[in-house]
Amino acid sequence: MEALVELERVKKHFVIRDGILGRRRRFVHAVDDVSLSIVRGETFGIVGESGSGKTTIARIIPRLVNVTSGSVKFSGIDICRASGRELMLARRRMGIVFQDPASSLNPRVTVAASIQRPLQLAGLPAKEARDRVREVAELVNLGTEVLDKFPHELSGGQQQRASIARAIVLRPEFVILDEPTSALDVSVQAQVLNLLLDLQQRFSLTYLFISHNLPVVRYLCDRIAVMYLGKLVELASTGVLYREPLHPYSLALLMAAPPPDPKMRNRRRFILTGDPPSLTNPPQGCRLHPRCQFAVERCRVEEPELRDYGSGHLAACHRIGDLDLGFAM
Amino acid sequence: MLNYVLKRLAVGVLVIISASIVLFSIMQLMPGDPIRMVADPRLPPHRIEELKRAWGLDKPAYVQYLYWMKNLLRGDMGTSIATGQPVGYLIASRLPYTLLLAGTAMVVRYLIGVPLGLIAALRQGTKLDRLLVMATTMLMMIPGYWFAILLMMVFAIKLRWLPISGFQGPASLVLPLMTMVLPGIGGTLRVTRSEVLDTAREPFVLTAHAKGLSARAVQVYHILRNALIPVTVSFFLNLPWLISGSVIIENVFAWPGMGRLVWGAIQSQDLPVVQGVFVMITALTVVCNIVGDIVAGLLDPRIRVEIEEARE
Amino acid sequence: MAAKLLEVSGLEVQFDTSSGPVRAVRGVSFDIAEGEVLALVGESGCGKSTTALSILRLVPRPGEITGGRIVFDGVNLLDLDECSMTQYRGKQISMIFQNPLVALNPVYRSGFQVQEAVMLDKVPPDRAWRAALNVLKQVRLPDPEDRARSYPHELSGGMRQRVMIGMMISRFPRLLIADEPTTALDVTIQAQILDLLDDLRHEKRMSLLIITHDLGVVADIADRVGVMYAGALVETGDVTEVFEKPLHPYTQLLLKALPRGPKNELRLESIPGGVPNLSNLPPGCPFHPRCQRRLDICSKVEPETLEIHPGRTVRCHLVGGESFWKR
Amino acid sequence: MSRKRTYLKAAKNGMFITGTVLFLTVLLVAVFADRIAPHKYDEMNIEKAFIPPGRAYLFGTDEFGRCLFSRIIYGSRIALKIGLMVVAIQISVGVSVGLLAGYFGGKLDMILSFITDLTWAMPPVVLSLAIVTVLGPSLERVVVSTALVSWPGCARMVRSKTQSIKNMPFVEAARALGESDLSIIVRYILPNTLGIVIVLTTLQLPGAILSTTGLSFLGLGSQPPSPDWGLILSEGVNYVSKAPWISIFPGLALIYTAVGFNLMGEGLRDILDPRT
Amino acid sequence: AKQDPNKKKLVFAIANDIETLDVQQMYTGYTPHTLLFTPLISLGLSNDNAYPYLAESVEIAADGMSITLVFADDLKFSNGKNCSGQDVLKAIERYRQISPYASDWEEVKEVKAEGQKLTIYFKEPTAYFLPVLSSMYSGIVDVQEAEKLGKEGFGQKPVGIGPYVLKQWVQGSHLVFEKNPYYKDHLPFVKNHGPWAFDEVTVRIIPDNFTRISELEAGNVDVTQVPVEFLDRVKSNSELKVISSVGQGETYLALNTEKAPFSSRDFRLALNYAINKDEIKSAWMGSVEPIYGLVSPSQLAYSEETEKELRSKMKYDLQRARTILAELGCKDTDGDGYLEKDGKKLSFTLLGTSAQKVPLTVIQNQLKAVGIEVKIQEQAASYVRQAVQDRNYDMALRSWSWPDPDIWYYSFHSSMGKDSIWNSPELDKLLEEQRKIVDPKARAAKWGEISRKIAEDVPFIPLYYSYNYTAVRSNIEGYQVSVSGAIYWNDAVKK
Ligand SMILES: Nc1ncnc2c1ncn2[C@@H]1O[C@H](COP(=O)(O)OP(=O)(O)OP(=O)(O)O)[C@@H](O)[C@H]1O
Ligand SMILES: Nc1ncnc2c1ncn2[C@@H]1O[C@H](COP(=O)(O)OP(=O)(O)OP(=O)(O)O)[C@@H](O)[C@H]1O
Ligand SMILES: [Mg+2]
Ligand SMILES: [Mg+2]
Repeated sequence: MEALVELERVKKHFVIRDGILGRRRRFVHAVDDVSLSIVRGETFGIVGESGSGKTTIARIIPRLVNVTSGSVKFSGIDICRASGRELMLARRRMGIVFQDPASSLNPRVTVAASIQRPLQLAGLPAKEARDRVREVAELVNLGTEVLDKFPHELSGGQQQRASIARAIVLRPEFVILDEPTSALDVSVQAQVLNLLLDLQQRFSLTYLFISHNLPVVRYLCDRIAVMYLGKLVELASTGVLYREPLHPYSLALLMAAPPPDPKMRNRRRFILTGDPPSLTNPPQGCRLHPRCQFAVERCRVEEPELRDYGSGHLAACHRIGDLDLGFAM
Repeated sequence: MLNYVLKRLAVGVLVIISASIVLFSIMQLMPGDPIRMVADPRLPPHRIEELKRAWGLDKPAYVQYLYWMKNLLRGDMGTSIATGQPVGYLIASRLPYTLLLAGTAMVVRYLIGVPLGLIAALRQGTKLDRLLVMATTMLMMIPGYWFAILLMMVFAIKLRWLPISGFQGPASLVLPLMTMVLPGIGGTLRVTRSEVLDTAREPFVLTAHAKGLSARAVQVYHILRNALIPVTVSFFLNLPWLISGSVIIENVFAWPGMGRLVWGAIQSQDLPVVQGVFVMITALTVVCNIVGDIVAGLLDPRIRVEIEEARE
Repeated sequence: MAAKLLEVSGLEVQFDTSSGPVRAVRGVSFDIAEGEVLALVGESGCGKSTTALSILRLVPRPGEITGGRIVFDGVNLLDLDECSMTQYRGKQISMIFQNPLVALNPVYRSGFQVQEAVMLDKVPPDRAWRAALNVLKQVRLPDPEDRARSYPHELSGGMRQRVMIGMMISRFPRLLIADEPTTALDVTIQAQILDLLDDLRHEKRMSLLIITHDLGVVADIADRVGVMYAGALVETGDVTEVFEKPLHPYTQLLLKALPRGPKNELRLESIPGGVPNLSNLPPGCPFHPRCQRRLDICSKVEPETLEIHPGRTVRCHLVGGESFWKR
Repeated sequence: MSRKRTYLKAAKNGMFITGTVLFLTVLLVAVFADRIAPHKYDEMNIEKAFIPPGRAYLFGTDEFGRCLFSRIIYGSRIALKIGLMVVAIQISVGVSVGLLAGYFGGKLDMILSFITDLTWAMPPVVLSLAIVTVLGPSLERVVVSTALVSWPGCARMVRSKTQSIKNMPFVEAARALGESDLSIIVRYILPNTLGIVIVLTTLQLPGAILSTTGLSFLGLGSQPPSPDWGLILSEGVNYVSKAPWISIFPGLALIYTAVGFNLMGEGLRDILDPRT
Repeated sequence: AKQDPNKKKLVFAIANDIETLDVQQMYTGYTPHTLLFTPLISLGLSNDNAYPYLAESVEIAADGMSITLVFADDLKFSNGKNCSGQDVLKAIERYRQISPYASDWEEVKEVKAEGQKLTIYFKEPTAYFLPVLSSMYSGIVDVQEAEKLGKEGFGQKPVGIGPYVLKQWVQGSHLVFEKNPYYKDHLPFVKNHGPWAFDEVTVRIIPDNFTRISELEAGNVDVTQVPVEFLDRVKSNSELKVISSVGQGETYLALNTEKAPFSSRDFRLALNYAINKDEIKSAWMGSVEPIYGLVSPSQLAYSEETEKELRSKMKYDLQRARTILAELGCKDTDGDGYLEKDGKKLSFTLLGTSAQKVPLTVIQNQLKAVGIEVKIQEQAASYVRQAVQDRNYDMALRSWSWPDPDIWYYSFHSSMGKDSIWNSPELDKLLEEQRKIVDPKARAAKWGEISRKIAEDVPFIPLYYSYNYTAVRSNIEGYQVSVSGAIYWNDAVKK
């Protein structure tokens, strides 16, 4: 198995400046010491609550933001130290699709122009570029009549397909999908998910799929990383994670989304109490402890480390072993 | 909060100093010199040189500026070259009139403009709304001098209800006030109207209705209360503007305000006076801005948090 | 079965926009019994919120209720004048909204916003404040004393939603409408809120009309469900029945479009095309362009609502008539 | 919002239509001034001074016996020129400052914002009086000085708009594609601030015309025998009791044009507002 | 019967804000200064001789080498303090130290005070000195008080000798004066030598013409200057009386003689013939009078003959202008209506102040008729002066006013450096000579010579002198007016 993307001890701290002349600084530990690797050909999922640092990871890989520390490698290239040209070439091998389809495309140019722009930047002749655009549009099921429209004249599903088209028009190996379906209706979401699967098969793409919709992640991903307040708390292959989650937070996530089946209504529940604390001032020890019903004194003081519990199943919790969180899902 | 204000004031002082440097440089670029501006042709060249030396105008510009600054810090704004009177005294004797006129004008403008804006917003789309907007737009666009003369002819000369010019008690205030207020109403009306309309579209208004408040209560406690925040802030942002913007009106109504003072001073290149007034108005702007921010903070807790956080 | 608390029949709502009238709600009929939870599901823009707002007669301009009846406890709300309608809002029927950040007035303390509601029942301020604190405790707001003195923006999303719920149940309404109460919240918080709503409903014996596009939420909390498509209610029925044996092709497809396991186990059924534009509906059944089983008639005549048995209706040419029984 | 809807809204917006009609008439008059005006604007005839409006001279004549109607017709060219020039400068400075400050943030933003605040805090009238007095009176200088003191509003608005746009996914996507900063500003951000810029332009135009008129009034603007409305007005006020028409007609022309632009701007704002 | 209190009040309105009230520091004086300070002597109602004013008697030595002033024994400052000849001398010394116009006294060798007698000795006979003594700038200040209050303080609370003292000064608005009980003057042609008949005099500052005239018509102002545009209106009002007077001085068109084509006398002559001064007069509603020489009628040393002679020689002659221009080789080669000389279009800037809009525009139009393009640039007067000094101009309108033509000395004499717009040894000589001629007739003749010399070289073009109009309410009677417009209010009463 070849790792396409490797994050090693990546930290990203945002500085919030305020006060006169930005004298006072506060830090947001958006990503705090995260290591993971994405294997070529797989779909790697990241789930976690809002603000847990998922998008930040997505932005770190193409270096849309610089890391504070740690290293990021993309197919062997050290992204953090890459020169402008290297970085550009590396970026051309990636594609990005964002959550909000309505604002993912430049509202002032036609869909065709948006999709064509990467080709233009890569220096493709105009005619060839136009052909490629038509080709890609077909791939993502966008009719040619749609191409000459402006983004706001499109439905959400069409917009999202257009931004997928733009992301894959340079035939990247790796596509980052930051909640690509969460703004879409269920019926359209299915279209997009199917499209993503098709594309992956045809072009043997590697996906980084970010979402907080557990069923979708489960459906699409091979491996899943669970994040909480900037920390990676658990990492496992999908089947393993669903069968035997190790971290209480993973369990809470899995249980939180009610399954679309009235018969499951009286299933066992596991509900986290309280709200996620502030990122500028995260709790000491295990970051989950104020909300975790299993927390003991140790959780309050000592920060748990991420440990391997066999066959690449990583988790960071002091109480693994004491507890049996295994539920059949 | 106090800390925040102090810091804002510090930046304000920086703004004031920079502004005075900008103006000083502009005035330095003027051809000729203040002595020639005011003197007869009877003044022979050697005498002009002597006078320039006496006023320190022969020194390099930066020396003149530093000298001016030094005196300013001592509370001395210098002496007017054209009139031989202390600048501080000149400004002090004009400022009350200007503040009286501009301040009252602002208050009256908002007292009229805000309710009208509210009416227009509540009656959005009706004839009344359109009439109000159109009429105030027209008022906004009337050239100032014209308007002043028109009002004077009607109310002072034909009807003899009001004094023509000068300051002889509250009645004298009416005409200059009208000239200043009427064109401004349009702006206030629009700000209020659009703020009220915007607020009325906010989801929390729906919440207020849903919890059973009467229509009037929603209008007053939820729409007006929130819409008035930006309106109030605009009051403070507009205030200094009004103070500097009334040369024509002061001329027509022989109003002893700062506009005329500074206009005359610019014409005669009376640098100390121009600088003095300029610094005065800039300072007033800075202060008004800060006051506006503080008031906004008092009215809107979301802003207050930023202010308070900035303080730690 | 308990008495009907709310009966909506033939509700029509229209928005007069610059690009012509939009029929946002078209002949919607449903009812809610005392203590019952009805869920309305459907995709974005299909008229769920508009239906809910109609019940409170709060459809925003340029919208207008153009037909139908909304009978609450025997009174047709559409016949009331604005003043008497205010008596119903908050007291009999109240409503919570999707995004609690914007649904609370940012300039008032959260406690005051609850207190303000309580005071409408002629309760003096201090007692109202205590009542408000009490309510906030009931909605499980941590530190209610403290939180009541906070401004909305100082609270987290979940807390705000709880304040909102508190405000709306403070006058013990008999019907609570919840318009996507959890969409803006994180899943872990969503679970807390759903739990809370469920508890409240049992404690207070409220009826609940919950609006959502999440079938999971429906399955979790509703007794009965109504599925909306393009302004019309295409199917209603008992939750289990609808989920197990959906009659309308749209409902069927919707259920199949949900991912329920890993990709290699089953492929999602996707519904081709998108939701139609309400100002420009296709003739006949609005779903027919996306329906794989459409008949000729589907593109010509809009189907009538058919009652299969009490509490179970469907609006499709495939159901009822000859074609249904032939299958 | 589709284009068609925008047109529809425009067609239904009374303010916009009225404003446009007023503006178009001014534009037409300006373009065809030589055909419409019965006389040259500087044609003097001292024996015919102070003829009141009537059949021979529609708007009467001034102190030099010049045809006021012709002068006002020709003056429309100047009014439009003033307005467009002021706004062009003001908008280009404002937009550039706003874009740079908003996009790059950090130190550059701090410096640019300080300059903006500084310009904002200085009394505009005093400043442009001083500038024009320094440079000597001329229309161009009045225009430039008015523009130079009035850009901060635009800069602030564009800055905040830029700040909100630069975090939009489509800009992020553009960066991921390797677009340069300049290209992002020009291709992605600038076009999307155009809406407010257009509205701002039409709303500021009348103000620009009026404030230059104010300076003309103080003797700092166009030089005789220019048919600048501000100049005619300021000359005319000397004769306000003897020949009031000299100052009334340019005043009316000014109001007409200013109201036209204003209504157009307000209308545009409504039309481009997605909420209505 | 009680008297109407209004009858005991007089209200002036002036257009300009006033500066310091210390006449020795001011650059320009206005009505308030005349109330507070009385000139030492008067030039009389027809500007013909030196009469006593503040001084009890005035005597000019036959050789013109000295002037002797005698003051009354009971001369008192407005604060009641006695004023001796020594005090007057002190005031003069202060003037020579701090006044911008101290150079007026440059030709004075010595000033001696002896009791109430003051004698001024000159280095040479000094004909031009009388206007200095007769102007309000020569008002006497209490030097002791001035030293006590300081420069600025004294400017606000002056102590001098005038019919009134300052009671209240509202900056930018108005000044109120009350009677000076100690006041006494010695004008020979008035009956009342004390303060005037008004208990209170107010001077209001009303910059806008329309407003000022409206206040006058409404009866709130008794006396004010009338701009010519309002003359018809004021004249038709039976409650008002208009006094017209002749301005002392003239407006002329300065030409940059150091620059082609103005360096050519013929070109300048052509310009002279192209300008129709009568048209300026009619365009300006008759408020100005064409002038061809250097001395205007209300000035000392005016001569009618010289003026007549020059008029016939220099009068407007379009044909002649065209001929000269043609001879100079100016021709419209490209058919744009303007002439070219040596391939260069004749296009010039014309500087002037905004108050001179009418003559500027008329000249522009007249020169257009001969094919010369003129671009008007309105500037403040001092800029015009500076531009002319720096020779950074083509044409400029300049004007000045002073009772004596000696003011030209400052424009011509070579010792004035760059201020001298035109000079030659002969002209220098003539100018120096006229200063020493005490006999009015002889001096007028000398000025005729100077005027003719200028008309020959045409270094500039004299244009006009203006009329000044002052409106006084008709119910005020008894005042006397000099040709130059000075009003003596000593005997005035309000009916
Ligand atoms: N440019 C920035 N400046 C300051 N803070 C930032 C910035 N970008 C992100 N953050 C902060 O970093 C934290 C992580 O943000 P991120 O967007 O990665 O979360 P997320 O998991 O993607 O959340 P969501 O599900 O809401 O998209 C958040 O608290 C956010 O406020
Ligand atoms: N203020 C309005 N003006 C014009 N049309 C409106 C307005 N509000 C709603 N509509 C129209 O009514 C239709 C129904 O809107 P509604 O908000 O009820 O849908 P919904 O089902 O609640 O959607 P969502 O899930 O997005 O909340 C929409 O398609 C919209 O076009
Ligand atoms: Mg995110
Ligand atoms: Mg909704």
